[in-house]
Amino acid sequence: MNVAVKSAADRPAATGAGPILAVKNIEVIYDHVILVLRGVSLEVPQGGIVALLGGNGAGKSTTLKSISTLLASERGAVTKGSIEFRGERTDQLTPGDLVGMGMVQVMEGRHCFGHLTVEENLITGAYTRPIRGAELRDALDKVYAYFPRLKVRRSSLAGYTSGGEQQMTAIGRAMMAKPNMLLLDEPSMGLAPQIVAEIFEIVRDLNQKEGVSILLAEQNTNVALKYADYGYILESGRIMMDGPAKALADNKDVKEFYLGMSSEGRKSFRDIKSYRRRKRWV
Amino acid sequence: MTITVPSSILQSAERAFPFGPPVLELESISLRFGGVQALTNISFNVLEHEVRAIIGPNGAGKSSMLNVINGIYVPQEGSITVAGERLSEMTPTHAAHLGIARTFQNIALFRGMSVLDNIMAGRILRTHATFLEVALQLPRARREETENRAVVEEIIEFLEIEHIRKTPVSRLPYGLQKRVELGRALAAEPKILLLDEPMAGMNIEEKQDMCRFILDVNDHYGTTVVLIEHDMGVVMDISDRVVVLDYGKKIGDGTPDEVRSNQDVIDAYLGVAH
Amino acid sequence: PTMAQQPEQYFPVASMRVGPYNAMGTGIFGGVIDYLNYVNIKHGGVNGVKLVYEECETEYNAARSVECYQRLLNRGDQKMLLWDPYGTPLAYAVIGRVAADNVVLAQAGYGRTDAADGRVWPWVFGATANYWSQIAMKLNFIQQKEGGIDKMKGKTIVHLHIDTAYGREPLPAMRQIAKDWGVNLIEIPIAPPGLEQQSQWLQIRQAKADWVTFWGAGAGMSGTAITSAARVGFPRNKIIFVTFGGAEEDMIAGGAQAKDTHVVAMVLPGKQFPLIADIEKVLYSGGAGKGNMQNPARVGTIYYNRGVIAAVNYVEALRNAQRIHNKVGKPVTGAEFRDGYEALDYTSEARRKELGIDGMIPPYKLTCRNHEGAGTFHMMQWDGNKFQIVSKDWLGANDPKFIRQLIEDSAEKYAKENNITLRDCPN
Amino acid sequence: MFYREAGQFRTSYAQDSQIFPLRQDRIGIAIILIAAVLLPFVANAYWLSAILIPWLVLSLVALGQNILMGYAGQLSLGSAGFMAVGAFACYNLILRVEGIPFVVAVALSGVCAALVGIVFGLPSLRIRGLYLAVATLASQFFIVWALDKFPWFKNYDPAGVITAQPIIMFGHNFASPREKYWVVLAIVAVLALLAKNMARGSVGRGWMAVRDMDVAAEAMGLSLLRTKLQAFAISSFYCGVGGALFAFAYLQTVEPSAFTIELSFRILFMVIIGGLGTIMGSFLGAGFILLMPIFLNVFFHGVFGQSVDAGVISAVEQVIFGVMIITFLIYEPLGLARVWQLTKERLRLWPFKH
Amino acid sequence: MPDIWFFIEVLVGGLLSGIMYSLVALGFVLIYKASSVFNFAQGAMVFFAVLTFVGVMELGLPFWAALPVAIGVMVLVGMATERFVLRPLVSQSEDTLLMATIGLSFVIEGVAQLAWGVDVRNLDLGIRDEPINWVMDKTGMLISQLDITAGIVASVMVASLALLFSRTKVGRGLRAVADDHTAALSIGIPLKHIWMLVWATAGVVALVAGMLWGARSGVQFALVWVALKALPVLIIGGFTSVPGVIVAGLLVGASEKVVEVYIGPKFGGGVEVWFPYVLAVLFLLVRPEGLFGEKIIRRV
Ligand SMILES: Nc1ncnc2c1ncn2[C@@H]1O[C@H](COP(=O)(O)OP(=O)(O)OP(=O)(O)O)[C@@H](O)[C@H]1O
Ligand SMILES: Nc1ncnc2c1ncn2[C@@H]1O[C@H](COP(=O)(O)OP(=O)(O)OP(=O)(O)O)[C@@H](O)[C@H]1O
Ligand SMILES: [Mg+2]
Ligand SMILES: [Mg+2]
Repeated sequence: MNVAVKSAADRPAATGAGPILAVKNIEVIYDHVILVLRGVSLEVPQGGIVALLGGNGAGKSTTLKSISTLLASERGAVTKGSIEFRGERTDQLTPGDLVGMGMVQVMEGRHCFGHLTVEENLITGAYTRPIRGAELRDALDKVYAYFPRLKVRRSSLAGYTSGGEQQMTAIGRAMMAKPNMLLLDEPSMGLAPQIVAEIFEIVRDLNQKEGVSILLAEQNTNVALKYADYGYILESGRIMMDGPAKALADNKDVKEFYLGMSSEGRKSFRDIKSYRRRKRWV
Repeated sequence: MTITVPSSILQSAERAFPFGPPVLELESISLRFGGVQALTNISFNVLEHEVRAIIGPNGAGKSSMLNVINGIYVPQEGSITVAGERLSEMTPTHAAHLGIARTFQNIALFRGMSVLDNIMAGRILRTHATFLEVALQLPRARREETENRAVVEEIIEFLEIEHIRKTPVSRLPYGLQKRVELGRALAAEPKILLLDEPMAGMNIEEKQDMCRFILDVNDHYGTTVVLIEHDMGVVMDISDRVVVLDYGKKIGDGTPDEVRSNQDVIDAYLGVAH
Repeated sequence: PTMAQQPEQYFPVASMRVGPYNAMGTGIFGGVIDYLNYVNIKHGGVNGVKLVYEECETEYNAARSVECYQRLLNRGDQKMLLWDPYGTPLAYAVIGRVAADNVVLAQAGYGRTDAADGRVWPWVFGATANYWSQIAMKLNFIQQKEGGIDKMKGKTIVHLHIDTAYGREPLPAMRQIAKDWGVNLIEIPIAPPGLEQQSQWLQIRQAKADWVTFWGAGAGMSGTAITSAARVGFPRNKIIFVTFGGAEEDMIAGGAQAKDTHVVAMVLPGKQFPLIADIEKVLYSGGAGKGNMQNPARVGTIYYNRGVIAAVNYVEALRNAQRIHNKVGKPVTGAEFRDGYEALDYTSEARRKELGIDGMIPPYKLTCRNHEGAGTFHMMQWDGNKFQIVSKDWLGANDPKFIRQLIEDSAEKYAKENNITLRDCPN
Repeated sequence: MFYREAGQFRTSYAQDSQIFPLRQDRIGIAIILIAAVLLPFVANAYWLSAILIPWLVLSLVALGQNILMGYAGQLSLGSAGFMAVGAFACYNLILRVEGIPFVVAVALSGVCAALVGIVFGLPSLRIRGLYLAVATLASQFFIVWALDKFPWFKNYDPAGVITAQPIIMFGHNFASPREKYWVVLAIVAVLALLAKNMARGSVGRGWMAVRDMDVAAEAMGLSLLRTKLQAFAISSFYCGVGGALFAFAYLQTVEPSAFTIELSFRILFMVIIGGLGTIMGSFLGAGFILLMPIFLNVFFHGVFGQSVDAGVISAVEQVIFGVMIITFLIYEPLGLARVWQLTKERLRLWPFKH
Repeated sequence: MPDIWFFIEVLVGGLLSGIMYSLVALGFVLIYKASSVFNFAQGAMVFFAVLTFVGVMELGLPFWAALPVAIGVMVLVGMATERFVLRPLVSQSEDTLLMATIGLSFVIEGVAQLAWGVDVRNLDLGIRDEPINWVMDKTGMLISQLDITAGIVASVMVASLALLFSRTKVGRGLRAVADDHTAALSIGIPLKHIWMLVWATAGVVALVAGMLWGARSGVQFALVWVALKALPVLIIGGFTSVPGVIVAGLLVGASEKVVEVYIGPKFGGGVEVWFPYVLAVLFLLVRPEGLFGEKIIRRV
């Protein structure tokens, strides 16, 4: 079912210059046999923030990985459809090329370089950029400004830092590459509330000050819809609905299933009795 | 052990098990890693049957706290008392024998095994057949296998992961992995359950399910729960008492409401008052 | 199609062309194959019987050689007559099977020593000389250099050997002789591949050894031995290499330091022998391209010539077998071939000249009881480019009977343990 | 359509945890076994004694290595060493114990190897991964050295290459290749079955838990000490039995230098190529590593015969073997067993693609 | 000569051999540190490299012309390896990559014998390998020019590589790749170039090692086995530590010689075969990551 009334105005493409990223009806298969994405299409407009929502196993990470072409290293493959980044098909490109073109992904589950210090992790983030000395310092300081905690832990091995610290490192590392398109996979995971807020502020900053286009996969629907301007809801490998963030936020099913609000406002976690299944309407 | 969704709970939130005496007491725990002071002089206790939350900013020392409780980290100072037994030093194995089971922040499932095997592995302490018995499939081995399997199947049913029973966990999405890990911990039929951010990376509805699971386990078997969670909604709703850590120090301890109104906590962690 | 009807006799070639012994393998089996082809081309086979061969790669690995043995055992309806794997471990690996399979084990100058007793080992031959004779010959040579056995008292000889059965093979005889002569014998093993011999040579230096009998395998070990000797300043002319690891390749690996090293030869190297010269002419010269050697320059080297002689023995044995069992011009069976091999006889100078190998091998004949034959060698010395013969004549143990006695005692002991009844042989 | 679970309902957990839940698998295995037993009536001596026997034996050893490396995740390179222990134990048992049946001797040899394995497994409690692998070379070299240096093991045989005694059980001498083959087949089949039982039961879960996440395993009350040593013991047992069979049923000689580090390496190759943590893989891997060079050798000498320089041919064989390993890994990094499994998954879906 | 002198002599001899081990071990560390691949083919590379070198010299090129050619060939080998072995296997398990390098070793050995035949060669570097007289007179120590050369070469290579890893951007990239291929990819580190670089360098290191070993043992197949000598050095020094190889090399060399000379004879020799490994185990029991290896991080 598709709720959001689609007037041309809400089409993401309409905003900005035209999509920086266009995913056209892709199908993804892992291990030659496991079909995970069944024809997913989405667009990220120049300078837009697009949220990709959906439950566990919906295929969010897979979508992001197919966009950044990191899928190959997990024995997954895009078997149908196409992905275009800045009008260029990505199927022949390596992740390296894409980073060169300005697309960076923050992977789910941190993936820090355990044997490098936090600061070295950040510096490696700028590997593709020819910056050194003062310039590099500035870049670092900018990250530290966003994440003071990292400044404290800068000299300790990333492998020994706490979960959240690693999450920050991962995001900071991506920022160091000065991307123009950022793929965030659950950036808020494992972060303390006020940091979550900060992260999304950062995201907005990047988006508005530096014009970075952003595609974020997020479980925290609340926040996601607050900051995004367009949203896609993905369930079991299909786009169930999409629309402007506002429209989605007001949609009653979305309210109930993704925002935990029923008609009489937010329920306490303690009082939820029945095991409802979203799938019933999927 | 039989887990089913007990109708009693569906009617009322009355707790089936009133709080008992402290099952777990931590006295002035201090933990250092080289230069890093992860925990400084922390003491708090956990009552039998209660749901105890630990919150605090990133790097505050929450996970380290859990690691101390089940003996993965050995604190430089302080002592742990479990069910009246006072230990200056705890080991993971010993903790397990004392009935402490846990989940991990960065999922620590057995990536090479199926969901079923992972949860079956949780039954290790309930398995006594020697390798010879298993190799030769002697009666005891077979019996244990079927018994364990029965229990595990109930857990699988309870957690609603029947459909992925035979899937290798490495193929599961993050959220489901968390759920499987909970299942593995439950399989040990623990007295005390330690959960490190069990709801990270889940959306509201999944969180709601997870809350249900936790509360049911607690209500139905009186399993004591110690959980770390960053989602204040969840913490405030389902925990009986909350400890707040910041930079390895304890800055608050009390009922959700007390904590919520504690200024230090607001400054250090909550930011905007919830 | 006369060729079609031409009868064939088939020989296995258990070569080692890759791996650490590839230099030896290519040399020896190149020689074998060249001679077989040479006989076909030059004489149209043996009394019209065409010689054919089947090759199999053993990499000098016992397990793989057993597979080769089994594989080559039958070639279509043709049966394998003999097995000549050219490695002591490889010989040991099949020595228990050959009798049952009616296969001659021709361990020419290697393999199990006490198998030289034909009463216990009817199917095993060790022509022209085995390791015990060889060590005895070395000691005999030393003794002559030192000026008599009485001078040997108190002399220190180090037996520097690869740490395998092959390296230890000569020890029983050596210990005996050393005891009798009052020589102070020190045994020092080198673990294969032996690319590092610092400690061994320091020990030798410490022991102030007068002589070193080197019993290694593989150019790497040989080369290292020589350079290490140089590093501790041990005179090379006091080192005596074993036949097996004593070829041009081993000296070359040692580089300039190899000069003056002594090496024992069972078959003399060089192209001066008519046979070798003729083989080169027939198979190589003018780019005939019929030769098996990848590098024709190696024709006439130690290994090559040993290979040729091994094949000469095959062919002579075959010829004998045809004669004895009057199957002239027909293929023979394993049992018939065995008799032929046992009848090998190079005592007639005429015959040696006919074969073009006079002087290349010692005159000898095999008997029912004696499967060794000559038991004599030449001593050579490396002049930096090639070997110079330094022994006047073929040289053996200074008391051959004693060695023979040792061999037969050992063989009889074995026979008793495995209750084998001795074949009675007319002496 | 023929490879379907459909219509096969497992009504009890006992049934579900059967060794081969699928009927097709059960039938398949049965056929294979019967075929294996009847094989000698068609195969000639060469196939039996030079191909099948060593293949089965090395599969068994690979199985042992796989238990340790694939299931328990303890990288080890000592397998040939433990084989040597088995071989020499067997030799000495038969030599010194009057009329001991061969199987008994073999079993006891396995036990000896297991004991040695426990000793050399001790470091694994602290040392991990590649470090452990190299450390286990200590066992490889030490064992072979010891067997070589203490003449008692070789019953003071001067040469040190001993002809293995005949295989005698119940007063019968299993001399012919055919009989040897049956003995080996029986032993290997039984041990493989036991291994399968352990692997899929609580024992195997313990091993894999230690392999995948030892901290979690410990937190569940598993004793790393016991589990790891158990794995070392059992693995060494298999290697030991394999070693005894290798010496008695294949080489027919017993000598330390038959169990060199190269052999250890080859067994490592077998396990990785075959697939870590799979019983099937051990057999497939052993087949590939042992037989492929032989087939290449036969094939090329068959094709080019004596027209091309044999040295070149041998070298080419080596190159091709290497290239095969690489291309193969690229196609399926998880080993031959994985290929097999994927084909099954496809069959299950067949004729549908997903 | 008094025993103490002999002891010192053995010690020195051991240290000198140790340096030769370090040279080989260095190649392993280089590759492991940069991609956490244990390069089984290192020995084969040593053999191939030096064989190529002498082979080219046989074709008539002078020493100083042959050297760059040989280096060039090794660089090609490195590039080919990256293209045909590593790139297709990116972010596969370490076991898989290990196995791939095993395949590689077969290929290299085969190619070496195809290209240059099986003849044994002698390599004369023009560096004398006999005791330097005045040293001997002064100290009674047996030290050859080759020993000294080896020492210098080893220290230079180790020093420069250590710097490369710790100081340079590339070095950081290398370590990142070793930690997590996928993450490295995700931030655009060009695995391609990194691996080419590393394998080429490893090839050159192999060439140097091969030349020194070849000068001593002759250029022939057995050189592939020098790799064995490097293993205990690797684990004592730590797979990830460049300086470690020197220290560990000396340690192994010295101890194994002393043991062989003083304990060996009591057991009929051959002790040095296993002693280094036992020694290594003892070290690892104290420091599971080797003397200088990176800490093995295990966190939950
Ligand atoms: N490497 C893999 N091999 C096989 N199947 C996989 C693999 N990775 C993911 N899958 C499957 O693909 C589906 C989607 O996984 P994905 O990680 O994209 O979900 P997700 O939306 O990111 O979930 P979450 O929010 O929990 O991260 C899941 O059902 C999972 O089982
Ligand atoms: N094994 C270790 N070695 C060194 N430092 C450590 C280790 N474990 C934890 N630390 C440090 O101790 C501090 C607390 O870590 P911990 O994981 O307990 O934080 P946390 O409260 O769980 O944070 P988060 O909410 O992000 O998970 C962190 O600064 C971390 O870097
Ligand atoms: Mg995801
Ligand atoms: Mg934590």
